[in-house]
Parts: sequence; structure tokens; C-alpha cells
Amino acid sequence: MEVSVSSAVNVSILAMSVIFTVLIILIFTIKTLVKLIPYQESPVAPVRKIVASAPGQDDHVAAITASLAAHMGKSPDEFRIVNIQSR
Amino acid sequence: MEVSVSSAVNVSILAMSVIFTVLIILIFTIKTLVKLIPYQESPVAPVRKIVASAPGQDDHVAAITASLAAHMGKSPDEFRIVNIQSR
Amino acid sequence: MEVSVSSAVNVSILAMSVIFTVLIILIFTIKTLVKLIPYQESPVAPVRKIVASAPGQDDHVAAITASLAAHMGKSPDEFRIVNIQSR
Amino acid sequence: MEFSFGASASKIIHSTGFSELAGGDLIMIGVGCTLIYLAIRKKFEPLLLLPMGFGCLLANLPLSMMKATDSGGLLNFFYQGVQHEILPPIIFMGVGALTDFGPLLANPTTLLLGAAAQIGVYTTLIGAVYLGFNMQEAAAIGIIGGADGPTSIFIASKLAPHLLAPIAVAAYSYMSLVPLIQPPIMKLLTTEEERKIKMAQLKQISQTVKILFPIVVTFVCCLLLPGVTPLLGMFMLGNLFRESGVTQRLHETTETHLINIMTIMLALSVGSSMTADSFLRLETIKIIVLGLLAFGFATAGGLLFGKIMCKATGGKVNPLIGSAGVSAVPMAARVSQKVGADADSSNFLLMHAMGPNVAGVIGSAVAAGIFVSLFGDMTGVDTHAALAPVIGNPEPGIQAIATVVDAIKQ
Amino acid sequence: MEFSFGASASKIIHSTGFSELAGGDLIMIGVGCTLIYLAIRKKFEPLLLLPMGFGCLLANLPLSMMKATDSGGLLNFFYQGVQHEILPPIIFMGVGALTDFGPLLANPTTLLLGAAAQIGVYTTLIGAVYLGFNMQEAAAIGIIGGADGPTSIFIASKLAPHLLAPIAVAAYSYMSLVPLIQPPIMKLLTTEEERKIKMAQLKQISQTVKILFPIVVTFVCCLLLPGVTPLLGMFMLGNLFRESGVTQRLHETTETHLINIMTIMLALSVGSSMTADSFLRLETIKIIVLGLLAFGFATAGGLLFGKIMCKATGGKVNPLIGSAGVSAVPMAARVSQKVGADADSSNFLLMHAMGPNVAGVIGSAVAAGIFVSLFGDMTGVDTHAALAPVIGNPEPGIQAIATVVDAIKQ
Amino acid sequence: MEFSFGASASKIIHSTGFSELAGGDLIMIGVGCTLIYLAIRKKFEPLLLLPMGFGCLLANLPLSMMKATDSGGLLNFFYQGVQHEILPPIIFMGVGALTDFGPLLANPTTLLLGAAAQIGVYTTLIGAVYLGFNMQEAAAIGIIGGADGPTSIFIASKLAPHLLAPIAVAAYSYMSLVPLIQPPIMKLLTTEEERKIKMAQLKQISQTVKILFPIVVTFVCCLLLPGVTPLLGMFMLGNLFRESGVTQRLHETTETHLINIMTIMLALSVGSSMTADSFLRLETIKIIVLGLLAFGFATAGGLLFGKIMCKATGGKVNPLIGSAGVSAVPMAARVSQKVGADADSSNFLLMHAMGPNVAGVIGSAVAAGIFVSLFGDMTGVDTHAALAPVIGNPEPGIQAIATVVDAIKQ
Ligand code: NA
Ligand code: NA
Ligand code: NA
Repeated sequence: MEVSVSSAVNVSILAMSVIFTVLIILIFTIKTLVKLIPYQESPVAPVRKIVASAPGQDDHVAAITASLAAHMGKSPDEFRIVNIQSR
Repeated sequence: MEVSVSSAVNVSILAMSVIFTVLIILIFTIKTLVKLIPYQESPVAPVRKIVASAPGQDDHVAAITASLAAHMGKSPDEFRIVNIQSR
Repeated sequence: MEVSVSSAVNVSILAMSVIFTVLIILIFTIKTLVKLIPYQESPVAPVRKIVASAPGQDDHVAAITASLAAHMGKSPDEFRIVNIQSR
Repeated sequence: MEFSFGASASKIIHSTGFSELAGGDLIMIGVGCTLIYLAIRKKFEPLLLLPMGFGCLLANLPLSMMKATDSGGLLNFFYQGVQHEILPPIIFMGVGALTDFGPLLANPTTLLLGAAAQIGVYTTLIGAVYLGFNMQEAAAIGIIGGADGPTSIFIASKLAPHLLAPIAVAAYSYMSLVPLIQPPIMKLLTTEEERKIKMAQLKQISQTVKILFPIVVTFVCCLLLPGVTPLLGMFMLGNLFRESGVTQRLHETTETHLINIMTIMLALSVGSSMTADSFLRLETIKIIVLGLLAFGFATAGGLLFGKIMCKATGGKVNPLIGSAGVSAVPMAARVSQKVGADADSSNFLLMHAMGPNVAGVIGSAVAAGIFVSLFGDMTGVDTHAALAPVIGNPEPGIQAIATVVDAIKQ
Repeated sequence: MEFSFGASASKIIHSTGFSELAGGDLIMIGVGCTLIYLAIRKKFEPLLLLPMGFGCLLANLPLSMMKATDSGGLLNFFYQGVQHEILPPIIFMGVGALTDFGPLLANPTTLLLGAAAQIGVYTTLIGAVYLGFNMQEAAAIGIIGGADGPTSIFIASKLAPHLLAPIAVAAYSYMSLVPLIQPPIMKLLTTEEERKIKMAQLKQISQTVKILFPIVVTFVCCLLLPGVTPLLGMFMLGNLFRESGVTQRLHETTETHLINIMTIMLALSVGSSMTADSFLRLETIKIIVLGLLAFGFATAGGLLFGKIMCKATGGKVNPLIGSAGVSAVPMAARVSQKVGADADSSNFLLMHAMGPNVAGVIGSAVAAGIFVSLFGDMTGVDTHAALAPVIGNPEPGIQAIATVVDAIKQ
Repeated sequence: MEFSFGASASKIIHSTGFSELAGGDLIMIGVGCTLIYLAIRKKFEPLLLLPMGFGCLLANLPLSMMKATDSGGLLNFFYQGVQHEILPPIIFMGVGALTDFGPLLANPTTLLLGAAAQIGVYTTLIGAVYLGFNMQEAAAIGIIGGADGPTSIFIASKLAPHLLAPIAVAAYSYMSLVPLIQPPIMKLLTTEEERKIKMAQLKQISQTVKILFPIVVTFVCCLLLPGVTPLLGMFMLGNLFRESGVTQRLHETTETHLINIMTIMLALSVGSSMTADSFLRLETIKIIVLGLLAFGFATAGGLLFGKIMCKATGGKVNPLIGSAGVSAVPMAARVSQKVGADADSSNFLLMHAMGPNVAGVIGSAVAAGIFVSLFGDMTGVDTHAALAPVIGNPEPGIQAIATVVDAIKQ
């Protein structure tokens, strides 16, 4: 029993070291990645803006129309959605 | 053959008895349950009422918004649904 | 090798012949089918017209309502969709 | 190896299905196409009969390796889900997720109508024994009267796998024919006055009772009749997903895509077991006749017990809801509604008939459990191994190996 | 064969479950009902505990053939997905599809909190060895402290399959109890001032980094600790489906119906392994006590390391986010949010706590990988074969065959 | 057993993947990452190439047990769905559910374009034989020119499983490269005038014809070429779900979640068969070159036949729609549209090109059927058993057992 507990303690110390080692490797990898590839106002953002300003809301309406059309099993040409206001 | 048919009749009478026995047990169980736990105006009902009266229709609009958002793969913040009237 | 290549050529000529044979059979089958069962203004078309003219748009609204209801996990009786305009 | 033009052409010609196309195959292809026709044009249980018919078509194209018994074939793979009784319980879980026990709980005595309608099962059992079937076969045929597809397939694959194809076809066909079979019997056995009886509105049921019900049924029925546990237990689990209010994700999956996937596999593979060998027999005709008998007697049984309940309650129960006790959810209930409305257009029986309708599902599950208790052990200790020699390849040497291998394959 | 009324009745009576119902079965049925109760009324991880409890109920109905070990039974079929380590990785793929690594990438040092919280795993390991478990059992028990269901089940089925049932129950129960277990420890170990610390808004992360991250983690972690590849690799694949922007179809399926189907199969079959034999033992009580210990120490470990980070950064890190390092996504993060808001209602820690929260998932996957590296080979070369004698039927002759057969079965 | 700190550390270090990482593994990891890159950045068939690349990455991480051949591993489990020809037919059912045969039915002679484009298959076959492949291998390579992923994988796993990985990669890569490969060939082989030809509007087709078509095709093609039944039959069943109008539930499941689940399993497991052993060979380079050849000749074949049809109809057919005969639905049709619009911006060829496009799918299925008829029996009676020694473990003793075991495993 004594021996086992000391084994368990050994294993635990070793394992915690490995965990910290692995996760520290990940931290440095992430930091490097983030430094090399910084965040830029992404191509998604403009879309959002356009929608916010455009009265046509084409993107969103198209998406909703398509999803409803898929649900209805009918062509998106057969109905039209209005009145979805961008916040 | 004769013997078999009489076996079949025996089995049938027995089985019908068992079926009635089992289902009568269920009837009494249900009656007991319903007596012990009577129906109360449930917490769902108030929601319905609120919706019926509230102009904001928050619950329903939120549900529809969420389901459409899931379809569009976009954030619910990006669009808004109006004009779903409660009956 | 020589022999193999000639085998391959034989197989290829044969296979192309089979492909053309099979697809020509299909062409004649299709032509016969289309001749026997010509397209008629289908029962779907009237629906479309009705919708286009009817202010109630019952079909489409029902379909959308049902699909939204399924999403919301609520009864279609609990909400109502208006303002889906037919194109 | 060399391929001359002539030798290759000859090889292709001799490997076409035409070289092996027998009359039986053609008839079965016709049967398959008929099922597809009924599914599409007549809307006979299309979710089942369309893929079943198509599976029959594929299986009977010679050399296609699509028979249920073609080891290594695609539909044989699906068929193992039937043989090992995996697909029917999963489908039943989905059915449970689609079932609302509310009307039954509001009027629990309608369970008796679901019990009474099982008389169809036993008249058929007696008839089948009379026509020469052994007891297990007769039980599998009788359960057609239960009007539950998965239950019929579950019992047939357990007690009489060699009769699976005609039993499945009969069960699903008659289920679709309920709107034709039932009304004449209903009008014959009830009076105009009875049909006009209006029933009191159903009382509402606490959500807690709805949650407890599937657990209680599982406990009572599966303890009394352990053989039906895979079927009834999964049914009630699906219902619990529905009613618990905390497992919407699982509820949605079980009642849509999971049941759909399993239905495709079940229907295709049952269809692929419809071969000339197994289907074009005198037994099939007997089964089809007995199946019709089963539905007729089940309808009559429910109706007559409905009349008894009408008398006993002083006219508060419309006997028409008794015919819904056959199951065939929700068609049988709709038939009750329609026949009632024919007598008095302001008579709304639909919700009242939903009670006996779902009671019929429980009733036939109980009937199935009784059959497993009585005859389940007669197929040998390991059902899975027992199936192989019945269904497997005909060569005796390979058969012996197949028995072992099939037992090993999960 | 003849069926007299009396003989048939006697057969039905003797084949009821009552004839075999032992006290242990009743207790286990009670345990199953308790899990269902906790799932529905207390909303304890209902997606898992409801089907798990129902599986336990079904398995312990005598003669139902629904035990995980009932060869040929429905739940035995599902259970093979656990035994062969198929279900947990597929579920983890779905979890990956549901996970947003954004907060972690915005503040990568919070990975250290996910590391620190693993101390719970090792205190439990030491405790378990002290209580007499062998090293592999202790490892499987310790991983409860990782607060990840699929990881616990994966490791238990690999290292100590005979303890799978209590480990799974303990893991999921304590995960649901996080909102009760953590707050007292959090208030004990932090000062009012610390709890009031507000953290700077997270910076935004390039989509490219979000795409590269799962690939890099797979590469680094699976190369260092190959044993965790099925779990961590599938987790990261699910996340890649989410972030890539080109696989919406696969993303939607993995995070909804696929994970739901696998969850039903996993939970039912784990529940079906909860039999009196395997569950009603002293070991179960030890495991439940050790599991609580594991969660407590994991919470404390994360918090104390959070205090260190608070000091090191001159007070920029609120130590409360440390407790989210246990995983239990997203509940532990919500607890951090709530305790923070209790101290200062304008303090929003949720997004900050999501970083350590998902770091905890990676941390316990790494811990699992270490255990596989250290103890994975001790179960013999072929894990699948090794499982059979532990779980299989008790008869020695059949057992030997079962070992082979189980190894053969996919 | 005792665990000293040093011994444990040494054990962990020696069980890392680094200890076994060979140059070949690194190259294959690079190949996997390249596929992921192409999928995400270049949108090359991302639904396939992303999981395929990830599967390749996982398989080549040493000791991860994620190779297709690692018995008991997760991806080996999925891979059995490829080996036993289960996954491609189910995926094809989904493709059928997504396919609209309307344009083909409106203009059935375009089937000839789908036939003509198969010339790519046979030039490649001849080329492959010339380069030293045997006839079956050459057939499997040739089918790349059919431009159908599932068909290629189906035929490769049947006729030349050891070449599955490079064939799958070549097929899907070139399918994505259709917009780059085809336009130069199209401009080379057609005149400006031809490209400007506008085609008459397609006539509408009765729904009944749309319903009958999949049944008729199944009957004709599968009777003539039984080997293609699993693939073509399931394709047509999916289409029947779509067109029947009575099986919306099944249609929706097959075209969304079912095909998605099967795609993940197929792509992951095909990726996991991309090991240094099987991929880093001279054959792979030959296959990649031959694959490009196949696409080029297929495009040319379709175009030239398009020119013949143009002549024969007195200029009513734009030859550009011929290149869509390669399949690669719907990309090839879009390329026809684009090249036509480049010549005259008011020229809309898309719907006209959809006819030959889906004809190409039928054409390559027929080509596959011919190959099965000619070479299918040369792999021995039981394909499943035959696969084992080709793909299985290298040790001869274990191999013999593996052969049997693999045959037994479903
Ligand atoms: Na019934
Ligand atoms: Na954790
Ligand atoms: Na093609």
C-alpha cells in the first residue's frame, strides 16, 4: 500500500508536469499564431454593415427565404418575406 | 389439428385475460396518479396569456429568431423579426 | 504488355458500345414516357395562382407556420404570421 | 489475362440479369412495383411501402446481390438490424416521441377498448392454426391484427422469420386500408343513435402524470411480460423524451431523423426479403386472407366493447371510438371521427378516439409480450443463431458455417 | 406441441420478471428512477442522466435481456459502441462543433488554469490508491475530476471497464452539481476584493487562427500523447467543421442529430451496465466520495492558480475564472460569472471564464492521454479482447469463446 | 506494480509519437494538411477533402491507432463501411435525393453527351495498362474520369482496394479543379460562333414521368449490369423519395443528415487509408497523371460529341454543354454556363448543361457496372474476404486469421 501511494504521488507529479508542459507549448503556439496573423476587420463585418444600412436586406432575406423554402419543400420564388428589420 | 385448434383457443382465452388484467392494472394506476396529482393551471398557461396581450411577443419572437438564426448560421443579433401576430 | 494494351483497347471499345447502347435505350424509354404522359398544367400551378391572388395566402402561411411551430416546439395556434407577400 | 473483344462481350452478356431472370423474379418485381404504386398513388403508408417496394424490386433483379439473404450485400447488412431486433425498437422509440398519451390519460377506461380490439389477434391465431400453421407462425400472423408495423416485424423476426415478408406486407397494407375496411363494419354494428352520441370534453392532465405514465407502464408491463421490453421500453423512453421537457434535443432527433433513417433501413431490408422463394407460396395467400380477418375482427371487437361501455355509462361513450382500438395511429381515430360526423356533422370524436387508438398500441405490445413469454423460448436459447439456418444459404456445408458466423456477427 | 390452459398460464406466470426479482434489482430500479427524477426535476444533465436512468431501469427488470452484458440484447448492441471506444469520440466531435475557442485564443494564458484544475484528478488518484484501488482503476476514478463525461467514459472503458457504471454516474452527477459544489469553495478561497476585479475586454481573433488552432492542438497533443487521439482528434475535427466556414452541412449534423443519436446510445448503454452486481458494492461508495473530492480539489486548484495569476499580472486577472478550469462547459463558467456578479453586479466574467473552461477540456484530455501512455498497455495488446472476460458472461467455458467472439465482433 | 518517477517519465517519453515518427509520416501529414488547406482556402470539395485531409493527418500521427488498417481503431471501424461497400451507396442515395432529372428528361438526347464523356474512362484505362497496371487496377483508375466520388470509391474498394487512397484523392481533387481544367479545353475545341449558340427553353415534364424515370432506369440498368445495383439502385431510390411527393420526411433525411453522417465516415476513413506505405509510391504519381488525363479526355469527348449534335440538329445544340457530361455535378454545368456567358453575356446554358451533367452520373455508373461485370469475379467469390490480405496486417500468420476475421466482421 505504502509503495502504491508513493507510486501514485510520483505519477501525479509527473503528470502535472507533463500537463503544464503541453499546455505551455500550446500557449506559446497560440501567442505566435496571434502575432503572425493578427485580427483584421474581417470580410464578415462589412456584410453586417451593408445589411444594417441597406433597405433591401438581400442577404438575410435570401437566407431566411431559402431556409423556409427548404422547410416548405417549395421554390423560394413562390413567396416573399418582408419586414425583417435589422437591429 | 383438432388438438392444435383447442390449444389455440386455450391460448387465446388466456391471452385475452392477461391483456385485460394488465390494462385494468394500468387503468387503476392512471386513476390513482390523476387523483394524486391533479391538473393545475400550469406555468405554461400564463406565458400564453402574456404573449396574447403583450405587444412585444418576446417569447415567440425569440424562438423564431433563434430558429432562423440557426438556419442562417448567423447571430440572432443581426436581424429582427416583427409582425408575428398572436391569435 | 502489348497483349494487355490490346486487351484494354478491346475492353474500351466494347464498353463504350455498351454505354451508348444502354443510354440509347434510356433515351427511347424517356421519349416514349414523355409522349405517353405529357406535361399538363399540374395541380401545383393552380395553388400558385390562388396564392398569388388570394389575400389569405393560406397554403404558404400554413406551411411556414407549421415549420416555425415545429422549430418552436409550440402549437401553431399560438402565433400567426402575416406579411409574407407572394411575388 | 487476355480480353478479346468476343470473349469480353460474351462475358458481359452472360453476366446480365436476363440470363437468370425467372418467372418468379418477374412476378416479385411486379409485386414491388405494385407496392410503389400503392404508396405513391394511393398514399398507402408511403413511408414504409415505397422503400419496401423498392427493396423488393432491387432484391429480385437477378445477380444484384440485394436479397436479404445475400451475405455481404448492402441490404443484407440492413437486414441484420431486423434479424437482431435492433431496428423495430429504435423505430418504436420514435413512435413514442410522436405519441401524445393525453387523451388516454384523460379517459383511462378507453384502455379497455384497446384490450378488446386484440380479439382480432386471437381469432386470427385460431384461424391460422386451423389452416395448418404451427403455434409460433400463427402467433406471428395473428399479431397483424395488432395493426402495428414494428410490433409485427419484431414478433415475426423472433417467432417466424421465414414468414416475415408476407406478414410485413399484410400488416402495412391493411393499416393503410383501415379507412376502407372499418366504416362498413362500424355502420353494421352500431345504430344511428349510437353514432350520434356526443362525448364530454376531455379533462386536462398534469404534466407530472404525463411524465410518470411512461415509466409506470414500462415498470408494470415489462415486469409482467419481459419479452416485450425492447419494444415497449423504447416506446416509453421516446415518450419520456417528449414529455419530460428537459430533452428537446433528443426528442427532436428521435421523432425525425433517427426514426427516418431506421425506417429506410427497415423497409428496404424487409422488402429485400420478399423473394419468389419466400413470398410466392400458398402461405402468403393464407396470411393475406387471415390478415383481413384480423382487422375485421379487431374492429368488431373494439366496437362491441364500445357498445358495452356505452350501456354501462348510460350512453356517455360513443361506441364508434371502439374501432380506434386497433391502433393504426392516427388513421383509425380519424375514421371514428369521420363516421361520427357522417351521422351528425357537429360530432367531434377525434380526440376521444385517440385514447383507444394509443391504447391499441399498448394492447398489441402486451399481446406481443404474451407471445414471447409463451413461444419465445421455442426458437432455442439464442434467437440470433436460430435465424441463420432458416434464412441463410441453402447449401448444408456453408449453412453450418453461416450459422456460426451469423451468430458472431453482431 | 399442446397448450392446455393451465400449462400456458403457469408458463406465463413463471416467465414474469417477478419470479426473478431480487432485492438488488429493486434497489437498482430505484437508482434508475432517482437519476430520472434528478434529470427531470433538478435538470441534472438531463440529456445524459434521463436515458442513463431509463437504461438502468430497463436493465434491472429481470429477464428483459436489456443488460449491457446480455449478449444479443438491444442495449448490449449499443454497449459495444462504448466497449470499442466508438461513441465517446463521435460525441466529442459534436462537442467540438459546439465549442468556441475564441475566448481561449484571446487570452491563452488561461490554459494554465485548465492545467491547474487537473490537480483534482491526481489528488483523487492518490486517494483512490490509498483506498485500495489499483493504479488503472485509480486513474479511471481520478479522471472524474476532469469533469468531462465522454473523457471519463473513454478512459473507464479502456482502463477499468468493470467500474464504468459508477464512474459515469459520478462524473455526470457532479458535473450537474457544479453550481452547488463550487460557490462555497470559491468564496472561501478568494477575498471580496479579488472577486470584484473586472477584466479587460477580450481582443478579437482572426478567423485563420481559429482554423489553425484545432489542427495545431491535434498535432502537438496527439504526437506527444498518442493514446488520446481518438478523443482529442475528433474533438478538434468537430471544431474545424465549425470554424472552417466551408463545411456548414457537416457542422450542423455533428452538433445536432449525430451527437444526439450517439448520446442516446451511450447513455442508454452506460445505464444498462448499472446492475446490482457492478454497482451495489463498496467501491461505488468510495468512487462517489472520491468524485466529490476530485471536484473540490479541481475547483480549489484552479482558484489558487487564479490567485497566482492575479498577483503575477498585478491584479488584472479575477481568480474566480480559475474555478472554470474544471471544464463542465459551460456551467462552471456561469458559476464564475454568478459569483463575480454577486460581489459586484456590474462585473461580467462569463466570456473571460470561457477561456479556462474550454482549457479544462483540453487539460483533462491531456491527462487522459498521459494515463493511456502510462497504463494503456497494461490491459494487454488488444483492449477489445481484454474487455470480454471482465464484463462477459460468468461461465468459464462460454467466457473463453466470448473473448474470441467479442474480439471478432466489430 | 511500482511506478518510480524516472521509469514513468521514461515510459511517457518512449510512448510519444516522436519516437516512431518517420519521414514518410511527416510527408503524409504534409499531404493531409495540404488537403485541408485546399478545402478551406480554395474551397476544393470541402465536404470531402476537409475530413479526408484530417483523417490523413490523424492516421499518420504515429501510435495513434487511427490508420484504416489499425484493427480495433476508430477509423478502422468507419473504414469497414468502405470495405464492405456500405457507405458509397448510402451517400449515393443522398445524391439522388439532391438530383433533379427535369432538364435531362426535357432533352433526353443529352444522355449521349454523358455517354461520350466516358471516353475519358477508357483512354485512362488504356494508359494505365500501358504504364503497367493490371486490368482491374486500370479500371479503378479509369473510373476517376467518371468524376463521381462515390462511384470511384465503390469501384476502387471492389477492384483495387490497395489503390483506394490515391484514387479517392485524385477523383475529388480533379472534381474541384473542373473550373480550371475544362475552360482551356473548351475554348480550344469550340469556335466563337458555337459558344454563342442559344438553346431553346426546356419543356416542362409531367411529375408522373419524373416518378417513373428512376424506376425505369433501375430496371433497365441493373438488369443489364447487376454489379452496379447497390450504387445506382440507391441513387434512384433517393430520387424517388424526392419526386414521389409522399415521402418528404425520408427525402429530407437522406439529403441532409444521413448523407452528412455517411460523408464524414467515408471521408475520414478514406483519409485514414492514406499512409506512407500506400500513398508514397510511384503508382500514386502515375494515378495522378492518369487522372488529369482522364478529366481532359472526358471533357474533350463530351465537347466533340456536342459538336456532332450541334451539326446534326442544325445548330440547335451548343457544344459547350458537352463538357458537362463528365458529371462533377453541378460544377461542370456551371463551367458550361460561364464559358457560354463569356462568349455572349446573354447566353444562359446552365439548365441545358444540367441534362448532360446528370447524364454523366448515369454514364459513369453504367461504366462502373461494366467493370464489375468484366472484372468483379476476379477478386474471388467473396470480396469481403479478399480485401483482408491486401489491406491487412503484414505478418503472414496473423494475416491468415485476419482474413477469416475480417470476413466474419460484418
Ligand atoms: Na393494436
Ligand atoms: Na477538465
Ligand atoms: Na461521369
